[in-house]
Amino acid sequence: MLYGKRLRGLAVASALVLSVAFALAFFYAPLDADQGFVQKIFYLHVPMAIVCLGGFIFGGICAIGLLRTGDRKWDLRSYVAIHLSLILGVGVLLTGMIWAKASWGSWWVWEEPTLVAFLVAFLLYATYQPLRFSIEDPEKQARYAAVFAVVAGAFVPLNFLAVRLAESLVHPRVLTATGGTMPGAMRLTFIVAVVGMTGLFVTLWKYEMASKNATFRLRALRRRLGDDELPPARRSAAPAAPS
Amino acid sequence: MPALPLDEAGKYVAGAYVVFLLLILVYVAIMAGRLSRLERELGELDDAVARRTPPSASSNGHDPAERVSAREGDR
Amino acid sequence: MIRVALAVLRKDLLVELRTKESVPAMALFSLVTYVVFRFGLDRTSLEGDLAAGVLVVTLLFAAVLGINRLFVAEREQGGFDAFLLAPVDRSALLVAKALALLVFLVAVEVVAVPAFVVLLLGPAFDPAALVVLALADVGIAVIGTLASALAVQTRARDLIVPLVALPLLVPLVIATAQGLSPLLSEGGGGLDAGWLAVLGLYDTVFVLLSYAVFDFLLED
Amino acid sequence: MAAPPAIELAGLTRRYGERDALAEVTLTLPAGATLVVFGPNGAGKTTLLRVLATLLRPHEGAARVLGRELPAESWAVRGRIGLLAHDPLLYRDLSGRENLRYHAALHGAGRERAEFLLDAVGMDRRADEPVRFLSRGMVQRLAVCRAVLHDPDLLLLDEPTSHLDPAAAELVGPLIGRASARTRVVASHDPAGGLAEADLALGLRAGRTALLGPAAGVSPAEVGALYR
Repeated sequence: MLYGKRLRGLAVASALVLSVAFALAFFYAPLDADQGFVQKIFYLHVPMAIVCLGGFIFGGICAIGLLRTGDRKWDLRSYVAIHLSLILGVGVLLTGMIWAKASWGSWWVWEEPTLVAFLVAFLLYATYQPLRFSIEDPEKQARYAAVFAVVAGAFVPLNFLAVRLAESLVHPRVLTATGGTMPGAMRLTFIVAVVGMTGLFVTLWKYEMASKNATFRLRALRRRLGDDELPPARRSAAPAAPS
Repeated sequence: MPALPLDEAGKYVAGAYVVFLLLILVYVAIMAGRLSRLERELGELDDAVARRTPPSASSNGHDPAERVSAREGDR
Repeated sequence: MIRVALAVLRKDLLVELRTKESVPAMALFSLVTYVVFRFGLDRTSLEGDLAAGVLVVTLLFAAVLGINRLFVAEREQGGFDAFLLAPVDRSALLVAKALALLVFLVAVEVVAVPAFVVLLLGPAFDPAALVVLALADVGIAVIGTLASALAVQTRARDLIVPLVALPLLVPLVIATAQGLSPLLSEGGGGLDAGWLAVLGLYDTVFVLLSYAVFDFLLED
Repeated sequence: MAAPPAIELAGLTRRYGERDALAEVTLTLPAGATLVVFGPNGAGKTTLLRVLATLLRPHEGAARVLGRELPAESWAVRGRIGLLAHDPLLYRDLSGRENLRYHAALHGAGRERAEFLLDAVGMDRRADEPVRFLSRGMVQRLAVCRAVLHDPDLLLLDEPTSHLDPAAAELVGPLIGRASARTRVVASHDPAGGLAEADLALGLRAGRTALLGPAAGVSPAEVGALYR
């Protein structure tokens, strides 16, 4: 098991990059001419949203791996990615609401297509865990979850396209300008923040994978030792040990 | 839309970053809980192994292989 | 495959004809929903985007009733096993079920759309709206079949179906409502080709996607 | 040239979660022979039949059915297997005739075959009543028709005569009994009757092989011991 050292390196690097990104956001990037200081939320909210959606899509790609090979390690990878993306998704929605309140004066703005599309995707993925939980057979659970992950992964870009089309009349400025017309200093800060957030996601993903694998191995060990008091596996949304 | 003055905007910006921080902290706390459960189970496993090889067996020099063959002789 | 799909479709329509489990309930549900909207919105007549929204949402929720039941007979009466034992292409079941759901939806709309026109719609009904509805029905049928197949093996089928299907249908609702709204307005515009294209594209993508993943929902 | 064995299992294992529903079953059944499977409820009889029917995939070990490897070549044996499970696999709201016609369409069999079978099991008079109005024995007779509709090479029977009176059992005999001259796997709870019409006997207990040998060399008492 080589988790230890590489994971530590990754964790330190991500923390560093993320700190640098936030430092850049506050001390280097210029004040936005239009929104002023509030725009600093952008360097947190948007990278988080991008990484969250990337995680959903990564989960879908891993799910394809399960459907192609039948190897349950892909199910675990897909599950952990979607699980973490859901957690990040909560952060995206909360910071998005705070930003909406600060810049438009209300906690929710239906005219903002990206935020609305994000909410729809988040609500879809929120069904992922209940779906898993209500299927008992681990193999079936893995396969059905994978089908869900593939469909939902394909849905994410479609959904953004459709919602944006619908709201194309009402166009707020900075939120949609993810890259296009940003001045160089802002863009640099934004890119560093995306890199840092990606690092954070990968770190947590590896950490969670290591933790799940350790639990499986412990359980397998208990079974090998013929532990009669081994409690039956708790029914859960998380994948069971691949056998 | 007018830009909010700094003191007003600062509240919101701080709020957003605190949300992020809290999210990470809660996640770490949950993972810590899971880790301690893992550790507890590992401890139980340790005990189970210790019970299986009683200290007396190792102190009076019984070879585990001997015990196996003795048991097989019973059949 | 088409021969098998038609055999399954014939069987499904026959079962529905015998049991009358889905279509009458869906149609009745739509009528009740109109009454609820009448008082919920406190309007006696609707037009434009409000009319489009009420019609789409009503049909959508009626569809969820049908989607819930789509695979229940297969699961509870061994239809899945019987189908899997036969030397046939598994995708035929997807095609048959989507067609069956489409037939159910059209049958419901034969009642629900005229009822909407009579009960709630202010302006005259533009028949071009039927084109938009037809494209929406195809999308609902395909996504509904997928959601139903996904949910039927779970213990919480009635919950999973709407939770999976409704978010997947949001883009379709947007396009349908936007496409219908000018057609249900007083002297409003005509058919918007843009929204029809969005609907058609969305339908196509989900037809392909369902076709790709459906087999995995049948194994074991 | 000798036909390949109808069924060859080597270390066949199927799990349900962490539990073995079927563990390391190894046997060979020649074509045309009958295997009888005994075992208390939950011993793995149904799981074995479902694996052989390609409805469940083996988790470990090799399974060849009618000369084809499962699950890789499952497609090649579907349509050559007739499964008569506990569940009749018939739609309750359709009539027997409609059910059989539906299955005939799935299997590419003709309608005449359905009529012939309805006649053979004495159900032609009540073939137009919805299945849910029929008694369990009549449903079982229809299920027999369904299982042999496509003239399968291998029959998988789960307590085939459990709901049938002696007269009905006699009617279905030529279709699914020894006289059908098909390879058969029969799950049974009747030691004497099961052994009498089998060539090979398998006893399962908690998924494991507890008894395996030529049926002639197994006494009903040995089978009875499985249930204790």
